[in-house]
Amino acid sequence: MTVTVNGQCWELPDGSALVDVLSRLGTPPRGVAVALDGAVVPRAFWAGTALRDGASIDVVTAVQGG
Amino acid sequence: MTVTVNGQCWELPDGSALVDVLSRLGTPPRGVAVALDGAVVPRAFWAGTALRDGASIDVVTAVQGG
Amino acid sequence: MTVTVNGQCWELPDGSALVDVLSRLGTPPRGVAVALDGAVVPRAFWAGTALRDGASIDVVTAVQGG
Amino acid sequence: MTVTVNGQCWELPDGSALVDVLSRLGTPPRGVAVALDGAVVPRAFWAGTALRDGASIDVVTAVQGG
Amino acid sequence: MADDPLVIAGREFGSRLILGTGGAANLAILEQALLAAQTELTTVAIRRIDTTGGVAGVLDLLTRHGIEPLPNTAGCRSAAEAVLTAALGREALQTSWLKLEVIADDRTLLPDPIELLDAAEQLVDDGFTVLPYTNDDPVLARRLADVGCAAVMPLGSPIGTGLGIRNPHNIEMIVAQAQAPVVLDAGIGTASEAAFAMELGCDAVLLASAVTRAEDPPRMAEAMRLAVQAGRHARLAGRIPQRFWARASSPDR
Amino acid sequence: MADDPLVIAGREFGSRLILGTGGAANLAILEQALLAAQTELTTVAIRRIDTTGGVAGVLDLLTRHGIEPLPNTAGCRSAAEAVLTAALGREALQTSWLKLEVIADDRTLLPDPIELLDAAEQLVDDGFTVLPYTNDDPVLARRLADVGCAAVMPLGSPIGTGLGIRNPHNIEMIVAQAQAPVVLDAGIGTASEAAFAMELGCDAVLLASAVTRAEDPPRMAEAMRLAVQAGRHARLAGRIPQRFWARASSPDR
Amino acid sequence: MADDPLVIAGREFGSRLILGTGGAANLAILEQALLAAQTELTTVAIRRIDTTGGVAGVLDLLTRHGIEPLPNTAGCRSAAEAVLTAALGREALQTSWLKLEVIADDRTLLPDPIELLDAAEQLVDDGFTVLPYTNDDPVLARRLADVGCAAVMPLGSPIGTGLGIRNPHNIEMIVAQAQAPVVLDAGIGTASEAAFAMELGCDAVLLASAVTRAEDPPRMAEAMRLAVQAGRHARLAGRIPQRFWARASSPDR
Amino acid sequence: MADDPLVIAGREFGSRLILGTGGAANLAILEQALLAAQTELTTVAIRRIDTTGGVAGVLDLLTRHGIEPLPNTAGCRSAAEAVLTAALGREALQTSWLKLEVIADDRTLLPDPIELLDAAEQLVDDGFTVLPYTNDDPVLARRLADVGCAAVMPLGSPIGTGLGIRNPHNIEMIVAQAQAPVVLDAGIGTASEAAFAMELGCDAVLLASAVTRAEDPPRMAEAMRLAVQAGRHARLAGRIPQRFWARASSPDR
Repeated sequence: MTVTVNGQCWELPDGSALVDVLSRLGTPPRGVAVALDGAVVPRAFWAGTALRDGASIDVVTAVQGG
Repeated sequence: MTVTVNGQCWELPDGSALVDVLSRLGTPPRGVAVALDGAVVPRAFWAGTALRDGASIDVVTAVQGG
Repeated sequence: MTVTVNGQCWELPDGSALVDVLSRLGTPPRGVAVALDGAVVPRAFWAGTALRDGASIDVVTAVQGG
Repeated sequence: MTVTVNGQCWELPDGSALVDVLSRLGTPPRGVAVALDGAVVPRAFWAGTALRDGASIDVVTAVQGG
Repeated sequence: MADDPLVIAGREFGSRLILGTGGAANLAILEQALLAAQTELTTVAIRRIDTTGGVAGVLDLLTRHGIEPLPNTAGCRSAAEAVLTAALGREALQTSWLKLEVIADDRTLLPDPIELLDAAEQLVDDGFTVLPYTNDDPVLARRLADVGCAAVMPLGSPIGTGLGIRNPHNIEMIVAQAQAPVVLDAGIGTASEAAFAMELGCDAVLLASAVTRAEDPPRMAEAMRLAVQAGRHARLAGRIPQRFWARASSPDR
Repeated sequence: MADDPLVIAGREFGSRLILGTGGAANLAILEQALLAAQTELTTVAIRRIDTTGGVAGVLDLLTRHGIEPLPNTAGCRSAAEAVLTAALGREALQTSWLKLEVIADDRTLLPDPIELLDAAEQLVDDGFTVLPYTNDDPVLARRLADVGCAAVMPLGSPIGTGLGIRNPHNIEMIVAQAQAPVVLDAGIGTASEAAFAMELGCDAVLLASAVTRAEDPPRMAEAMRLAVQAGRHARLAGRIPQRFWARASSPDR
Repeated sequence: MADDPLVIAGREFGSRLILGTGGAANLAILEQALLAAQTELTTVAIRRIDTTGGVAGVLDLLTRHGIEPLPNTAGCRSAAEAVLTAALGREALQTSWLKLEVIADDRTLLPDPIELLDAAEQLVDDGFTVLPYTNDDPVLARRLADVGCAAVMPLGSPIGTGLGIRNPHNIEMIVAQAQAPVVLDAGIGTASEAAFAMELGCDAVLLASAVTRAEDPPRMAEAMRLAVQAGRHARLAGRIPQRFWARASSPDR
Repeated sequence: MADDPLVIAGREFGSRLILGTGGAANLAILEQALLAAQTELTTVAIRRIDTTGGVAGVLDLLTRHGIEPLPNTAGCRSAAEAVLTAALGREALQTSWLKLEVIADDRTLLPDPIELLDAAEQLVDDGFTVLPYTNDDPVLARRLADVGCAAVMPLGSPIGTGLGIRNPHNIEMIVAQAQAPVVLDAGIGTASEAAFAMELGCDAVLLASAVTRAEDPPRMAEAMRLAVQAGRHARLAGRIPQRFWARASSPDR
């Protein structure tokens, strides 16, 4: 299936979960948050959250600013 | 019946119309507007607008200001 | 003899007077003043003021300014 | 004789010296300067400076200011 | 010297000074001030008839001199109050022009941005020519123009303070982004401030207390009339740039 | 509206704007500016005839319009230079009126207080009507009046900078102590600043670059004429006091 | 010298200077600046991880020095955007504290008053400790406090302009009516302006560009630390009143 | 953070704040203020012993804390008076350092430029280290340095007014042309103004009333100490330029 990760298209095997995206991104253990289709998904639910084809995922962290 | 005219209580004979209030006020022919229960009543409708008991009437004009 | 007129050297025949310098300059009839060796010479005295060799003459007028 | 000390008239025995005025004032050992008739007299010369009748003496020190 | 007229909602005005009628000691002084100001448009408040002396007085005065009355919603605290007052003003004066004021409190008399924008939107939809009194926030000014206000009228400082134009930078930003005429409204205390408003690029100046509460209102009205013209011409004439060091105006010796 | 004339050394002037002639691109533009300014007195510099174009030009222009020339000592660095230049100006223009300038350096064109006071004293003794260009020091202004100057002419900011009136407090102190008319001279860049000078209590304004170097000199001259009148009337009209909190100009609802 | 701590939402801070991390050339310079500023709270932005270099860098830096990160919603244009960004920031940093920004346009970076108030209300209801970046409108500041914001953070002038505090009168009105701590946020360019903010009665100062974009950021951070303390003490010390005429500090002679 | 010492006449000072002792309610408060200010040099007046209470008090206090006394000529009206007072101060305090004041009148306490320059020249010739209190005229400041003054001390505004720095442009011109250290003297009312003086490029600040007449003199002294350091660092740190439009401090989203 195809999902959008931070604006880029990714091909994922069917049945992938949110956690698969984050491990592929090499997400650090802290300081990161994820939105799936515009809603925040707490870290505790990453593993249990299955992805649908066309899902939009945003992975963010804190950077210098403001 | 009793109506309120610019905050004061008036006793009016039943069947009074808005125009009766205005004539009693000696309203000048121009520069005046009337609100009945919070809605503006154009001059053309004063005669035809019957008053109910407890009606609230505001009669305003332009004064120095602003 | 040699005199300095507004910073330039002029050769003049001996016995020249201040008025000779001014006529050579084509000085207008008004709006002009003359200093001979740093002192003002009123127009009335131009004719009667003889020049010495080495004299310094300034002829000035009003210009836009200030 | 009569001298003026900081604006006040003092009677002094003839032959008085500047130092006599200062001792009578109980002048502290430091932080003081003296002018006799408008001229500063260094501390070293107080003893040797005789006073004339009518002499004007100013004794000053440092105070809060500025 | 020639100048374009002020144009608001397609209507031309020869004068760029709008005088408010509030605060004058009496109608005679107000009349002299209005004539000295040579204003063509002047604000009036809408009030219950028995709460005021000289009801018809001010209207007759304006009619006599052909000065257009601009009803305001002074004192309204909510969009709803302002909308009703606007409707009454339109009915009473038979004009759809309106100076819209929605005030947040009596101490500052500053506009409430949320209620003001709400009221402006409703009144524009209802066919009013809306001239809103606003603060000097460039964003609110732009949003008021976006909803269709015929002009935006930012303050220089709070009503009646005479503190002049406290934030020229904001006024310059408003002018730079303006989709509608900009009228400096409120805070002006003296003539140089009215001239300054025009130099900043405002299209007109609206003031009341500065004239009506001056010791000599007609003379101050005259001062304001001249100042607005002066500032307008100075803006058009292209002022000299500022320099740190001096530059001589006489030739070298 | 009625106003007293400006009186300097017993002579009355209807206009309180003194225009300098320096900096104009050409005589035609200068002529339009002078007429728009409606000035009655204007400064000219004294220079060697062969060092300038259009010698007689400016004088003829002033004569044609009945504008009084005021010779200056622009560029002089010492009392001695200024005294000689003054004498030449008096002889050339047959007037004892003088704008006295004694400059300390080319970068600031600020007056040298010691040389200026010295020159002023000599020239007053020699019968000149001395109008000194001075800095905004209230002490120097008072001393210039004390030695008999017919007016004092403090700067707002250095010549040609267009920085306006940098220290209104000093100008107010000069006005408060003035024994002679106060003419704000130099630094004005735009109309509101000329109006402000008058509101501070100055009796007149003298400027050149602000008009002659503007993009449209005649229009800026008009702006300055109006601004000086506006500021004068505002001063006389008694402005409203400044307040921290607002004050309504419409009656309560 | 003793002073009360700054208290926001029941939490005490020894430092009244909040430093933003934006604009620093690199983390090493940022680190020196943060230490020189002795700040206890500092803003960070929330961005997609692959759009930025040194993802974890800034957080590690703050953790290492025990400086509390304050996530912001910089760049958000609507309440909806800001609410989502706030939720992401809370999840990422495990803090309910938030610097709320809802910007109207890129040119002014001024807050949109309507969207800002809407977002503030939603986020307060959702349990956030909301510190809104707002304009200097006393009415909007009061409404933000009324909906439960933990502090109000009015600007001195637009972000990054270095124009200082353009309207001290508005800041004074905000302070006079404040129901919550007032943090002067944005516009500060140099130390005296930070001191001035505190003298006006602000409880703290938030700045970034003034330090991070200075030629020597650590030294400017030091300057700001000292200035905020200086201004705070000056406010508490009770300054002398202003006088028109002089008053001697030495006894008469 | 490191900084060069202030150097006047070859002597180094770690503190750039010079505190005047005038105006303190009593010696105990003065002592606390001097210690909080951490000043190394402080002015004292010279007066007849019987015209003052606590003669030796202030000197003992300064000696006890190793603070250098700087005698002044406060109240002198002529060069002659100042020269005699200077000689008495030198004799009394055994120092050739002098704060030279020659005042023109009691209302403004402004220096008389002619008498001041005359006295400065005489005293330099007589071996004094002359620190003249002057107005903010760049020309007079330069002439004072030219005759050999060890520093120039221009005012921000008249003594005791608390009006701050009324003409920053003049101070900037003085600094730009300075041949000697520039000490901002007089007029400071609060901390931000002391910081501003340093940002303008002054080498030090001298003040008395702002501290001694504040409600809490020791706290204000602390504020001034911090403010002078803050302004100095800000000057050295290279502030950001001012911009008309905003510039984001967070990356784009």
